[in-house]
Amino acid sequence: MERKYQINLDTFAGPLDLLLYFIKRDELNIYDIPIAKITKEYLEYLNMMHTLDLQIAGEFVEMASNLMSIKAKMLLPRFAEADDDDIEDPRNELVQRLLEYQQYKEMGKEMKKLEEENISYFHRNPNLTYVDKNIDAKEILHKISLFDILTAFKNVLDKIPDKLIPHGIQLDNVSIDDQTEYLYTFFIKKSKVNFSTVVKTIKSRVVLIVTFIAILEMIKTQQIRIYQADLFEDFIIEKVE
Amino acid sequence: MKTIDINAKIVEAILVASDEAITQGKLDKCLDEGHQIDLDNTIKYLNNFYEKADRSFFIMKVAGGYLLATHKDYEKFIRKFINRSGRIRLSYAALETLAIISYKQPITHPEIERIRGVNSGGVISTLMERNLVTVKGRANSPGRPLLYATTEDFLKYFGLNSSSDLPRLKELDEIIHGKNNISQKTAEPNPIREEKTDNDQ
Amino acid sequence: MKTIDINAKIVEAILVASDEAITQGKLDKCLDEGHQIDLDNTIKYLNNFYEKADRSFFIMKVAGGYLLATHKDYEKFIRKFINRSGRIRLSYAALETLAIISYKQPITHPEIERIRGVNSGGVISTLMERNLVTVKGRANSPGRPLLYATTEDFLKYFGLNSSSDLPRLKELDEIIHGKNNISQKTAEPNPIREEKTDNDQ
Repeated sequence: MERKYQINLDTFAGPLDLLLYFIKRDELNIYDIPIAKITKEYLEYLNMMHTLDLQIAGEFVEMASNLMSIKAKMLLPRFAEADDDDIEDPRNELVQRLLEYQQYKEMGKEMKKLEEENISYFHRNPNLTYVDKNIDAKEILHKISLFDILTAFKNVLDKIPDKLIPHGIQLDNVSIDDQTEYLYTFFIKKSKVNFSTVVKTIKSRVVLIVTFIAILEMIKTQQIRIYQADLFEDFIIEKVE
Repeated sequence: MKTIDINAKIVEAILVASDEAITQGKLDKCLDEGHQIDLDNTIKYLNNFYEKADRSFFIMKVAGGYLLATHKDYEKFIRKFINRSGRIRLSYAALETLAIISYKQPITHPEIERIRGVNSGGVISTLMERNLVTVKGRANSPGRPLLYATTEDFLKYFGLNSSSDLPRLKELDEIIHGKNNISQKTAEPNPIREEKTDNDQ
Repeated sequence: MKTIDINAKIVEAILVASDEAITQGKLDKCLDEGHQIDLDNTIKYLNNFYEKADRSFFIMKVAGGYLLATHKDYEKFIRKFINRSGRIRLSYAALETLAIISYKQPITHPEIERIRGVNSGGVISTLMERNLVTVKGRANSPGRPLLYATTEDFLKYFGLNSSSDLPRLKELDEIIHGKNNISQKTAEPNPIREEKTDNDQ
């Protein structure tokens, strides 16, 4: 073999990249690839990788069989003799893929230049702690990707043993915390709510009592205050800002 | 205007480019052997310059060192700008809770806390305030705790029709471990191509 | 030194306080009725001042607007400060994958792999970790695969004003004749992207 492989073995991003290398090095016509020649070179390369005990990715092997199949088709007399335009050249699909891939590879090189030009600049990175309550979902989500959410979920799951993932029934599920939570739901849109509104939907006595304790607790911790517009009027619960 | 001291410019550049407060110790680590900068003096020098030049920012001393900050007068504009551009980030606790609610909805508060292992009331109400999470009825379990779910806004933002369109854990695995979506016919494990820095081509 | 214009100070304050590029539109929304600031002129004025005052930073036009950035001279110090001593450049594999995503976005993982002809999970996850690429919904095709797109950090990283400033995808003709001098046949029209014409890098 006169071919000297002065190539970094790990340089190729994939089989298409490797084929483009052969085409370029040997100055082959990409529209008329000598398939036997290139298949041979390709297989030699894989062999060499194998000899050197390098792992060969599945795609490289897949491409080898693809090349051999094209080569076989090219040998069929039907193709060799036909001038007919409607018999498709078995190489076409590969050529199209190579050309498309080549375009992005070239663009990647252009981007490398941009990266070089810009790598030394650092943009302002402020330490921000401003928080405004009146912003909507869209404005927060702007900085979060679904990937972040999924990753966060996975991290949570990773922290707990499977068996501990709860499902279902608890004996007594209502706590002061729950009802504090429940009260807060009224404060999403408004800062005030009538006591009667809060208790209207509560059917269970236990829940009612716990809700009441929660209100007292919240007054004590100054999360809310309570007042009456007039004697015997409904209580108004107001969130303390 | 005179050329400013190179040391002051180094400190200034770090202040601009990093969100972490600068301290003498951290500064020392950035400098070559023998190169010394007195941070406190440099800060004084810079602040003096900013004041004389009537800039809208100054260097603030915070718990962990020095940070670039803007004067109070501009707070109004900045707030508006930041809110518009969505610079407000969720805390990690909030993100985690949001993730649990997204994937397990509808879910009760106690259940969320059992998964997270910590009290989550504050976080849930933050998420509700932000309109990311909403109450979707009550569970049938005793006490009938509230059920939380993500809002329409949340799904709409990510272009999802329903919460079942969320990425699946399996897909995360595929992304992280580079498992192939293309059929992998051959048995050879695929070495994940890692970032090589710079080679020819 | 003379007192600087209040409008310039407002813009400067926003530049200092935000990592999001400022645009005329975004600025307008921060101002009261009747208050107008010509952003481009103000930026010129500020940049002129920073240059004369020999500051270590300037205002860069990027990602559709303006951002504060440090001059190249301070890279070494900043890198050390933010603890990224080595310049972590993207590999060619990552760059070519980014090229595909930026031109075809939103695009699925299998489609990326079809073009590259190689497993791309590792590369995509690196790009996501560096926040250059993000998930944007799902395709309606069978299996509803996730769709990937580039981020604003992507624009910042490459110093691009918008994704239309990306290097043009070269005509096949050009690649073949220009680079490889291999082919005689005229290249077929490029089926991948028609509308890119401006090449200004």
